[in-house]
Order: sequence, then C-alpha cells, then structure tokens
Amino acid sequence: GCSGGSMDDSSSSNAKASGDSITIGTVTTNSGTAAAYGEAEVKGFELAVSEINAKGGINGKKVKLESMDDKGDATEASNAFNKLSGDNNVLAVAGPTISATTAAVAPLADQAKLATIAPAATSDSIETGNYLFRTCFKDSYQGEVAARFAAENLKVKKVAVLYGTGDPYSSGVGEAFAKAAEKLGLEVVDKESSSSADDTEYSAQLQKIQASGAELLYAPYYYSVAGPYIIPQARSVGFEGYVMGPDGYDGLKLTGDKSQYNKTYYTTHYSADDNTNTKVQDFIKSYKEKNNAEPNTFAALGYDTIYMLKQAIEKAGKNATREDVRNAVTGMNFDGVTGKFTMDKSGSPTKSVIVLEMKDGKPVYNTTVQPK
Amino acid sequence: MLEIKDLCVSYGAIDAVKGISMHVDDGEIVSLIGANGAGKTTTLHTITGLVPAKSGSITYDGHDLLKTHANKIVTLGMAHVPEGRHVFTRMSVQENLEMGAFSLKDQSGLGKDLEMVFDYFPRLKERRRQLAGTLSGGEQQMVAMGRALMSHPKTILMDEPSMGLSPLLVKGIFDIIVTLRQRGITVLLVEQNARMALSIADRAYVLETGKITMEGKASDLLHDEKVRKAYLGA
Amino acid sequence: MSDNSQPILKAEHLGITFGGLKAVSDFNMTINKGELIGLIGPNGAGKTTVFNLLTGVYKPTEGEFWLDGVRMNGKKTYQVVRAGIARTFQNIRLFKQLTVEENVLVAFDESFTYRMGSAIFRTPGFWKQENEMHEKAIDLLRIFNLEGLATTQAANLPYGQQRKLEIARALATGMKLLLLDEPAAGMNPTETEDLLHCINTIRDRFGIAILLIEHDMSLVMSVCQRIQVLDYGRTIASGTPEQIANNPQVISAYLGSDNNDDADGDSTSKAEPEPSIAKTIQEEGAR
Amino acid sequence: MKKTMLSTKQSYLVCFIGVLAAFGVVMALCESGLADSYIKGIMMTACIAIIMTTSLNLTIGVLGQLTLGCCGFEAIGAYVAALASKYMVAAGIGIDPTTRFLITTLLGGIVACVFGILIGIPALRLHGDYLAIITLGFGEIIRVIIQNLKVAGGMGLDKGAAGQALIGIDRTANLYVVFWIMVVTVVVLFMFSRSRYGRAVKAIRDDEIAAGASGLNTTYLKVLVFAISAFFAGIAGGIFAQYIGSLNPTMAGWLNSINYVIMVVFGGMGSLTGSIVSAIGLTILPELLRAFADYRMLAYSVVLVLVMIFRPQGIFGSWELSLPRLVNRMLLRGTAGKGAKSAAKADAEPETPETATKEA
Amino acid sequence: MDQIIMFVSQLFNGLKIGSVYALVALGYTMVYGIIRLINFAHGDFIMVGAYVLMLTIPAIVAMGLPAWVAVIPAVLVCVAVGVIVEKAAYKPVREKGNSMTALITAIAMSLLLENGSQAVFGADFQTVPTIFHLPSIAFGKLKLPGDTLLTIVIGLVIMAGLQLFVKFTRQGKAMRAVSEDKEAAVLMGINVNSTIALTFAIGSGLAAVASLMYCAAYPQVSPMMGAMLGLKAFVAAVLGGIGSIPGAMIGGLAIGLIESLTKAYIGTITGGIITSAFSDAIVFAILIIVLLVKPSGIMGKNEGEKV
Ligand SMILES: Nc1ncnc2c1ncn2[C@@H]1O[C@H](COP(=O)(O)OP(=O)(O)OP(=O)(O)O)[C@@H](O)[C@H]1O
Ligand SMILES: Nc1ncnc2c1ncn2[C@@H]1O[C@H](COP(=O)(O)OP(=O)(O)OP(=O)(O)O)[C@@H](O)[C@H]1O
Ligand SMILES: CC(C)C[C@H](N)C(=O)O
Ligand SMILES: [Mg+2]
Ligand SMILES: [Mg+2]
Repeated sequence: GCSGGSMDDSSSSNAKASGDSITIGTVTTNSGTAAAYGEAEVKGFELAVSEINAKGGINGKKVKLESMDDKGDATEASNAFNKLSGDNNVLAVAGPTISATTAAVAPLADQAKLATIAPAATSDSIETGNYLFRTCFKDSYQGEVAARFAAENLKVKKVAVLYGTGDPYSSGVGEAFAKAAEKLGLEVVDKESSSSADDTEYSAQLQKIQASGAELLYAPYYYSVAGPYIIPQARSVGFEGYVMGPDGYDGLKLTGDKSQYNKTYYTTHYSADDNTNTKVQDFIKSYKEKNNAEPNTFAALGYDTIYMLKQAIEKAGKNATREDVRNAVTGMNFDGVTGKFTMDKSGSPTKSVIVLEMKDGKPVYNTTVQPK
Repeated sequence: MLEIKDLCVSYGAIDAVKGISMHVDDGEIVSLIGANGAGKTTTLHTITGLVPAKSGSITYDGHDLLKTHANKIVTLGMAHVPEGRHVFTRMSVQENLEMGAFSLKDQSGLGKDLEMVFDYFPRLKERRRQLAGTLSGGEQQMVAMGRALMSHPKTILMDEPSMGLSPLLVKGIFDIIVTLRQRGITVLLVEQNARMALSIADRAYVLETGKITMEGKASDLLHDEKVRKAYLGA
Repeated sequence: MSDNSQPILKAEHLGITFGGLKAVSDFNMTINKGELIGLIGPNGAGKTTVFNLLTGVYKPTEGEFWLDGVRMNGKKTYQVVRAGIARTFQNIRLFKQLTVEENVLVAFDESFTYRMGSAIFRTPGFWKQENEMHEKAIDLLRIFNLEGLATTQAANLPYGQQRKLEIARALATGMKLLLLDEPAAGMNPTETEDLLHCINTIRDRFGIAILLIEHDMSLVMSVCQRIQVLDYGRTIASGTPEQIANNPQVISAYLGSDNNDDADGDSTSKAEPEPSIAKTIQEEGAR
Repeated sequence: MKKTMLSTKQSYLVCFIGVLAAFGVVMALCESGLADSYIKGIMMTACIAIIMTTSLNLTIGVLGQLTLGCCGFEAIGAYVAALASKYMVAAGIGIDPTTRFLITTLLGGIVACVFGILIGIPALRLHGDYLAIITLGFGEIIRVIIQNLKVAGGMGLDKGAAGQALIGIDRTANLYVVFWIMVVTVVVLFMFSRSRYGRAVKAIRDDEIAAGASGLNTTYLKVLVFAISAFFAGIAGGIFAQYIGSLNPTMAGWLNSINYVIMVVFGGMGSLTGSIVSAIGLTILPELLRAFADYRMLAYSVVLVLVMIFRPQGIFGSWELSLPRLVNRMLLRGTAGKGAKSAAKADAEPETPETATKEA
Repeated sequence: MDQIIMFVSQLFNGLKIGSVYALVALGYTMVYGIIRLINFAHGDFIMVGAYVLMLTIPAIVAMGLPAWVAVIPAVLVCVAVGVIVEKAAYKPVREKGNSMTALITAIAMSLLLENGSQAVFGADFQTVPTIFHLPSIAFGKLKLPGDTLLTIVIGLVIMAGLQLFVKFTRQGKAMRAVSEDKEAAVLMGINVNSTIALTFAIGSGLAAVASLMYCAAYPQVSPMMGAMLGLKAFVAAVLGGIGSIPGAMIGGLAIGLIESLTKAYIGTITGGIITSAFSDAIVFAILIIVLLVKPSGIMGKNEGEKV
C-alpha cells in the first residue's frame, strides 16, 4: 500500500502539557528580505514569555519557546512546522510571519491538529478557522475600514490607490480599499502599482496620481517603504492631499522634514496615547526597557499572540492536549495590547480599528472605528 | 649567466621535467630541442616563474629566480616569448607593443623602440591600430616577439617562434635572432624546426621526456646521427 | 583530372569583407575526386578564412561554391559538414574532456540512427549500434596508431597525437573533401614525416579530396598535386609544385630567396599593400 | 585494469537492487512510523531537489551553459499542475488522486518544456554570463506575469485574485510515488547522458565550433537539453505544488534558481551522483544548522565558501558512484584480495542508480 | 504643456535612480572586466557602505563637518571589505576552481555579508540622516531635484576618470592586460595579484560612493538592501556591455529611464492590460531584446573568437 507514503497521515501525537514546562513552538521569518518583521514578532514573543514566567508561568509551569526560522520560504516553513508538530512537547505554535509561509502551514496545522496562531499574516486567502488562527485583522477588513474613514471622516471624493503586486498584503489591502471605496461612492481616479512592495522609487506612479487630481492616496505598504520613500516622494512631486495606509505603517521610518508626514493617517491596532488601555502603556514601557527601542505592530501582535495562547492553555487546564488548546482558542474573547476582540468563525479576530494621524512626526490618536 | 641545476617540475602527478641542468652564457644562442611533450615549454615557464619548480635551482645574473616574483623577472632583463603567442587580443597592435615596455621605469624611449620593432616587422606597422585578436596567426607571432623586444631584454626566451609562420618569415625570424645576438642579446630558443635552430645556435640541449639526453655544440648535434634521425627527419 | 566530369568542390569568386577589410576576394578553385591541393601564402593572406568560408563559419559576402554540384552558400556549419566537407583547425580544437574514442564517436553522430527512446530504454538496437560504432571508431584510430589510447582523455594527449586525433575526427564525419589547416605546425621534421605518411594513407584509403594549408614547404611540395598561392586575399599563382617553387612573385611574397643577404628586410614589405587596403585597416583598427 | 565480472545486464540488475533497497529503507521508515511528517517532508523536499538539481546539471554540467532561470520553469510546472488539479476537482472529474497527481504533474512538465523550447531558442544564442543573465531575466518575467494573473492567486480558477498566494491545492503528492518519479528522472538523465546524445552535448560543452564542424546540429541539441531540463523542472514544480498545497510567485525568482545552481556546483558539475548527494545534503544542512538559530544562514554561507575553496570542483567533481563497479571490486577482492575502502560510502548513498555502463 | 512637464520630470525620475544604478554598475564592470566574475557581493558592499554612513554621519555632523564627509570612512571600510573578500575567498577559488566555482563563492560571500550584518545590526530598517541639503532647481513648473543632478554629475565624472585611468595610466594598462591574459601580463612585469586587488579596491571604493548617492536619494539601510539594487545594477552593466566603463554608465541610466517611463506610461499605452507592476519584467524584456540583437550589450566589444 501507499498509505505510508502519503504526506497527510500524521501519526497523531499525544502531546500533553504534562511535563513541568510548557513548550510553545514558533515559526518566524528571521532571515531574508522579510526578516525585520519576524525579528519584531520574536521580540514580542520573548517579552511576553519573560513576563509570564516572571509571574509564575502558565498553570504553574514555565513557558519555553522552541523557535524556528523559515527564511520566508514555504518549504522551510513547512519543514519547521513539521518539526514542531512532531515534537510531543510542543503544545501550540505561534507563527508563521508572512502570508506566503502561513498559506503553506495552514493545511499542516489542520493535519497535525495543532493550534497555530499567526500574529501578522493578514492575507484573506489564507484558510483559517480550523487549527490556524490569527491575531491581526484581514486585509479586506482593513481596506474597508480605511475606505469608510476616508469617506466619512476625511470626506474626500477622489481617491487613488498605489500598491505592490509582488506582495500579497499590499495588493490585498489595496484591492479591498478600491472595492470598498467604489461601493461607498468614492471615485477611484487612479490605480497604480509597483512590481514589488520593496521598490525604492515610486515617483513615476506618484506623479500620475498627483496629475489625476486625487485628494487622498491609499498606499498600503510597510513602514520601511512608506516612511522613507512613498510619502517623501509623493510630497516632492507636489502631492499635498491625504496619504493613508494600513497597520504596516506602524513604526513609520521618518526621514527629512517631519512636516511632510502631516496629513498621513493609518489604521492600526493600538495607540500609544490610548489611555483607556493600560496594557498598551505597560507593553511599551517594558518593551523599551528590554530592547532599548520602540515597539512596532509586529512586536505588539507577537506579544498578544503569546498571551492568547496563555489564556487558551489556562482555560484548557493542567493536562491540556493540543486539541484542547485549539478548542479554547476557537471563539475566544481576548483583551490585549492590540485591542479587545473575539475570534470569529473563520479564525480571525473581530476588533475595533484605531486610526492614527501623523503630526510633526508623531502618531497621534485620531479615532476608533468599531467593527460592523 | 643563466644557470639551471637539477630542476624538477611536475603538474600534480605528472612529472614534466625530471632533474635537468643547463646553462646559458652571455651572448650565446642556446637551443633546446625535443619532441612534443618533452618538457621544453615547462622549462621556460619555470624560468620565468609561470610554473613553480618542485626542486632544483635557477639563477640568473646572481639572482635566484625561484625566489623572485614572476613579475619581477622581466625587470632583471629577461623576456619570454611564450608558446601560443598570448597577445592581448582586445588591445591594438601598438598597445600590445607598449605593454611590452611596461616594466621600464623610463618610458621616454617608447617611440624609438616602436620604430625598431616596426623595422623588424613592417607588417605590424601597417596593422598598428588593428585589434591583435583579429590578426592572423603569423601576425600575432610577430606581435609577441615585438612585445618582448620592447622591454630592452638582455636575454630572450623564445618558445617556438617560427610556429605557423610562412617560410619567408621563418627566415626572417631566424635572421632577427642572429641580429639580436649581434646586438649582445642572449637567446634561449625552443624550436621544432631543429635544423634551423641548430644552424644558428652556438650550443644546444636535447630534451627527452623531461630529461636532457644530449648536449653540445650545435654544429656537432646537427651532424649527430641520433639527432638527425629523431629530430631532423633525415 | 577525374573524367567523371563533376568536381568535388567548385568555388567561384568567393570573397569576404570584415568591416572594410577584404580578407579574401575572387577566390576560385576546383578540386576533383582524389586530389590533394595545397593552399599557401603569407601569414594573414586569408587561407584560414577560405576554410571558414567553405565550412560555413563565415558567410561569404560575394561568390558561390558548390560541393558535388550542390550549392553550399549560406548553409550552417553542420549542414556543410554533413554534405561532405570536414576540417581541422589551425589552433587544435578537440573535445578536451572526452576520451579519444568519444571524440571520434561524436563525429560519427550522423551515422547513428537510434533515437532517444532507444537510448533511454537501452534497446538491443542501441547496444548493437554502439558496439558497431565502437568497432568503426577503433578501426579509424588504428590508422593513426591511436587505438591504444582510445580511453585516454583527449586533453592528456601529446600535441602531435592531438593533431592526428583531430584529423581522425574529421574523417569520421564521412566527408568527400577534407580541409587541413597547418597540420604540421609545431611538429619537428620527423613527426612531420610521420604525418605525411598518414595523409597519404587516408587519401588512398578513403579516396577523398584534400585541401591542405601548410607552411612547411617540404610537406607541401612532396604531397600536393597542385598548389594555389594567396596573398592579401587574392590568388597570386597556382600550378604544380615546380611551377610554384619557381614563380618569382611567390618567392618574393612567400618563399623568400635562398640567399639571405637582406637580413632583416623581410619581403612582406615588398608586396606593398594597396592604398585602399591600408586605409580600411586603419578604419578597422579605429572601431 | 578494467577487469569486470558483471555483464551489462547484471550491472543494471545490481543498480535496480540498489534502488529497491533504498526504497525499502524509505518504506520501512515510513511504515514503521519512525519517519514523522518532518522526516517525510524532508525526504519529499530532497526528492524534489534531486529532480531539479540533476536536470539542471544536464544544462550546467553536461552542456556547460549557466542558467539562472530554472525556477521559472519549476513555477510554470507548479502553477499549471495546481490549476489543472483544481480544475479537475472543480469539474468533478472523479479519478483516483494519485492518477490525478500523475496527470497534472506530467502536464506541468509538458507546459514547462514548451516554454523551455520557446525561451531556449533565442536565449541559447548567447553564452556564459550573458546566457545566465538572460535566463535570470526570463525567470523574473515569469514571476512578474504570474503575480499579475488572476487565476494564479487565491483560490484560483474563477475565484482567483492577482497578487495572492495560490491556495487550496489538493495535497496529493505521495512520497512513494515521488520517489519513483525521482528514480525515473535520474535514470532517464543518466541514460541520456550516456548515449550519443550525451556525448554530443558534452562535445558542445568542450568546443562548440568544433562540434559544429563535426556535423552536430548544435542549436538543436542545445535547445533539446534546455527543453529536457525545463521538462523535469516542470515535473518538480508539479510535485512541489501538490506537496506544499499553496504557491507563491516568488518561487520563480532568481534567488531560488541560484539555490539549485549552488547545489549543482556543490555536488560537482556533470556528476549525477554529486547532484543527488548535494541535493540531499543541502536540503538537510539548513535543518541541521537550526541548532545555530540566528547564525544559521551565516554558518551556511561559511560552509559554502569553505567547500568552494577546498574542493573547487565540487564534492564529487565529475566522478560517478557506481554500484556495479563496487560489486565488481568486491567480487574481485574475493579473488585478488584488494580494494576495501569505499564500501562504506556505498551504504551511505545507496539510492544512486548509477552504473559503470555498457562498453565494458 | 503639463504633459511635457510630466514627461520631463519622468525623465528626471529615471535619471535619479539610473545614476545610482550607473555608479553601482561601474563597480561591477571593473571587477568583471578583470577577472570575469559576476561579483554578486558587490550590492552588499553598498550595504556595508550605507551602514558606515548611518553610523558615522551623526558624529561627523556633530563635528561640524558636512554630512557627505562620511563618505571617507565609508570608502575606507568598503575598500577593506572588498580587498579582504578578494584575498580571503575569491583568490584561492580563482587559483583552483573554475568560473562557476567563483560565481558560487561570490554568492556565498553575498549571503555572508547579508547575514553577517543582520547578526550585527539586526534585520530592521534604519534611516540615514539627510546627507545633502541641495535646493531643487526650478524651471517654471518643472522642479529638478538638486541631488539627482549631483548624482548624475558625480557619475559622469567618475566614469570619465575611470576611463582615463584605465586607458592612460600604468596601473590602468596593467588592469587591461591582466583582464585579457594573466600569463602574458606576468611576463610584462605586472603583478597580477596586486592589480586585481587594486581593481577590487577601486570597485569597492566606488560602492561606497554609490552608497552615499543611494542614501542621499533613499535614506534607509537594511541588511538586504543590496540584493535587488545589485541585481538591477548588474543588469545595467550587462545591458551597457559588461566590462565597458561608458557602457555601465549608459546601461545604468537606460535602466533607470526604462523603469521610470514604463511605470508612467505603459498602462496608458497598453490600455491597462500591462500595468506599471510589470516594470521589472519590462526592464528584463528590454535587456533580453538588446542582448539578442547585440549579444555583447550596447557598448560591449564583440569578442567574436577567431577560428
Ligand atoms: N598545465 C598542465 N597540466 C598538466 N600537464 C601538463 C600541463 N602542461 C604540460 N603538461 C604536460 O607536461 C609535459 C611537458 O609539456 P611541455 O608543454 O613542457 O612540452 P613541450 O616540450 O613544450 O612540447 P611541445 O613541443 O608540444 O610544445 C607533457 O606531458 C604535457 O602533457
Ligand atoms: N573575424 C575577423 N575579423 C576581422 N579580421 C579578420 C577576421 N578573421 C580574419 N581576419 C583578417 O583576415 C586576414 C586573413 O586571416 P587568415 O586567418 O585567413 O590568415 P591565414 O592566411 O590563415 O594566415 P596564417 O598563415 O597566419 O594562419 C587577416 O589579416 C586577419 O586579420
Ligand atoms: C509580517 C507581515 C509582513 C505579514 C504580512 N501582513 C503578510 O500577510 O504577508
Ligand atoms: Mg611547448
Ligand atoms: Mg591560418
């Protein structure tokens, strides 16, 4: 028979939280072009774990991380995940980092019946809900919220979109925004794209956007691209309208004149000056202490991911199996740095979105958009 | 002035030169003959440092050549016209010749030296701007010889300079070699055209599979029965 | 010479220009079956270029040539070779990493009929043919006394044997006309004599025509029936070896007189280039 | 020296037994449950890498032309197979998953092969680094096109979304089936390179002008090799798609292609054995280096440089492991009593179906 | 009128990135010219230079010097890195291996530099302080950024300088000789190893200058920044004719212009079928077409081997 050759049959493990410690596996992108995001997530994980252990662990057991790098490569990610799933001590997994690797891990998680929470894999096309969950919002959700904010709060009529086709996040959010904007009656006067989301030169597209008379530019890119390239270049071709972006703008890298970032808005999970959420303040403080740097979204999402697992494992009890953990994550209510939310049926959180505005180089709380 | 003692050279497992000793005195033409693969080229390459020796010694003008950097050897006054010409194919003929003078501290005589070479090889004057890579084989050989002359050598090692040349030019080359000697330049000549080589040389060595099997006055070797049979085709 | 009229090779007004430089012009030649013709001339006269034209390496800019009555202009090298012209190269070009036998087998390739399927499934047909060809290759190598070296890597052969292997490889293409470019270069007179032997053997045994470029006059004069002399791309003389040896133009441009009193005045300078050529050369160089 | 105690047929038999033994090992590991999905995943990845590397070796090692676009063909094969499989599922064509796997994978190979020919004809007019850069360019073009195709993203077919990963591909790749595909690939490549075709291709590598002058249609042969390489790259892609279950356009990028080139050079250009060993080795190495955590890739690059410095011809050079030769030696040792050392090596690498061929 | 202004500013957008490509391509061409090696690590030399800039600019500005003075430490570090890479890795491989081995070594060095700097500096992006404070030059509505003009001028000056250096100086001639035939070069009295080292030093020094111009235009560093930049610049060098100094310049500017113009106009021209997202593909397509028509690139010399 060929059954042994099938890649699907998992010699389903009987992993239990029975030892004197709890192991959480992590798969993140720590080398290659997306290493910065994975690195931030790991810092979030580690901060959470050290806090948890300092307070006595989960159910009295110390938490250990078993960390794997996936180089941003699907094959490596699945190898890493398989390695974790074969390890009976691993009770749950945090990761992977990017959507591309998460897409490959999703079916493996189901097959291994191992609860996996991806902190920041936002792509709509990832199959979630079974054993794969996420801490962040989906691309389409964010795109819609941004369109609503543009129409209702900024009251613009003409918008333009710029996104990178080489990156699922950028194109996913961008397309979602354009679709939602049209539905809301906004006119999408220009839709431009770049070959990848880490180009450095966008002037050509921005010039066209400027010429199209758009009042708002929606440019879903990461902080490392929007900050030093897109916004300054937009300003230098004479675009003076609003610039909006998604949570990837968190931790925007600023260069040159800070005032050029005025009129920039972005949707995200938390705000440093949100006084209603004490968790945020604590998180930022202890992150700074530990890493001597400002945290960004990815660190925050990673931090929350570990706490989500903690809450689930606690709920599942002292002798929790993997299955128990998964059941505990499903539909859970969670209150963390990145918001207060409930896991929906498809394994994504329904959470409120915070909109920040850049003022003289500082993100300032603008408003909170509640989920519909 | 050039003295080789018990020289051994090998390429990995292949022993190409197996303990040869020879010497070339000032103002001599010494010819080195031998069948294909005998180790003639290897010997010349070892002298000018292109190939490392395994053991033995080479001294020139009191310098230990085996301890001299290959690129310094030309400054001691020794030029090498390598087998297969090795011209700089994407440089013009003139640039090739100028490269020959690279080692000279004083570049002022360049023009005169060029004229001297063009005197030897009028063909090169015609083609001075052509890229050397597009020259015919014989023309390239002229470039290689001319280039060696540009370094004001006291000694020239020549590896099959007549290869691929027309009979007229072969004569020309041998004439040049004779002229060179008249001007006080020492020549170590490797040749397949043994008859010609022996007829202009003062002394000669016969190399067979890495060993020197005969040596003596060139005129004697020219009439030696064994040499005639093996190398002169008669 | 041969009475069944059709020459093996007929070339009419062949010529080629390299960016203004007329390397060969108005080249005419007829070779009949079994003939051995010499092509000589000063260095750079255009001899190798003629070979390159005849084997489709260069496309002639003027003129035409026929092999056995079939027009060959514009054919690719392999087509010309399959039609029946094979050559050797002035600078030896062997398949260095292949064995001696494989060098020959490659040139036999056209005579193989088995296809990829047979090769992959190792059908009996495959074995039969490989074995046959192996025999044939060894037979061919035997002519050159190379059969003992069949499994030696070509790069490891001494120079003289490399030359012979190149000829053997050319023969394996099953040609009607063999072009040899300076086969004796770099050989001493004894080795040259041995080569001469080989050339005679193959001409007799295969009944092919041979066109030979060579600077070694002893070889040329002793084997060639006719000799054609090029200078500056043009034919300056053609005829029997005796006629050529005594042709004053050939002597002054190529052979040189036997008395050497004009020591360094090598006589290429006497064959003054035409002004137009000198000019084009300069243009060429400037490019 | 060439004393041989095995006939050709016996040689093949020895190889076949060797392969069977290797398969036995794989099967024993899987059936006994010793190999969990991690080990199986690595074996699967290694099989894919072997197919890629050996077929790439045909172009790089045997033909001597450097290409940096092999993953473009792998991606074509992968996307074609994935979409075909999705189509067959959607259309409700009820066949056995393994049959579907085979059909779609083959289809991926064929389409990749067609592209190989289309790209090879113009590209192979160039040589060396120019060919490398032009094939790199083709790979990148393929990547950009895939990333802009609607059908190549999201759920694919009519539910596709450009710029997204293609997901939900039926994961029908079976390790045993893939093992045999790998064996067939290696055997075909081996037989090809030990035939008149391979000889001709090697001749082109050594001297293209002389090859033409020996009557070889060099253009045809070069394109043929390119097409074969592309075909197997497509096959590898088809397997990959149906193993991993989701695809990304980045797989077509040059960085991935370079990885396989590294494998070829690392193993030794022209050596199938070398390609196999290095494909396995370089698949496992990063996994072993996981212990170094953050310094993993650093360690990997250091290993690469060191190997290149101390073993520039690659681990195997152009040497081929031959089971029959080994058996011969053992038989001869029985009679003559010498040559013992390399038997251990044979055990380490039993899945090499190489032969001391024919011409015995 | 607006259309024309738009077009001209698109041209300048192209020249801006193009002149950076050109500077990088010059380094590739120098090294390739001499040892026929695609120095895959060259893009990473730029990354090294950029990190040096990032680290030293604050100190230099604090000393009251203009920020661009940081190019001096950058050049020093890059030259050191370049020469060390050459001596430690390329030279031993060059002496023993073949061109393919050398290529893999270069790739490995690139990986090493990338992962090494990640280990030292972390993977995250870091910004570089503003380097030039040049005003834009305005022609009516058309604004031409000062640092773009500066980059172009620097590129042209360096190109001319290199060309003169290689053609007329002793060391330059030695480089050409070594690039063609190392054996013959030795016989001319040229020290091959030091000539190659010198070439690497120049190439790496150029990388530092390129990183200055790059960071002026795109003020951010990260360990991976050199990979794509290096590839594009290499494509530029090939397009221009690798080994040719003016070719590198032309190739770089051409790639920049092609990118910018396709991003701006391809959508309109093709009626939206092909969008600006295809710009990378179009750059490669043009490269392919050029190579097929002229296999040695725009300025490359045909090395047509004489048979
Ligand atoms: N680079 C090399 N690697 C390995 N073996 C070599 C190398 N160069 C030469 N040999 C071998 O060394 C021996 C001597 O070669 P060498 O070139 O010195 O002979 P030669 O007398 O100059 O012959 P020829 O008349 O053919 O020029 C030969 O057996 C040759 O095969
Ligand atoms: N590809 C080319 N480009 C430019 N010029 C060329 C080319 N090929 C040959 N030539 C020129 O054509 C002329 C004839 O060259 P060819 O090689 O045919 O001479 P040859 O008669 O074979 O000389 P030799 O006896 O020295 O080999 C030479 O002047 C050469 O420079
Ligand atoms: C960490 C982020 C770069 C992940 C990104 N949001 C994605 O879905 O790919
Ligand atoms: Mg020699
Ligand atoms: Mg010739």
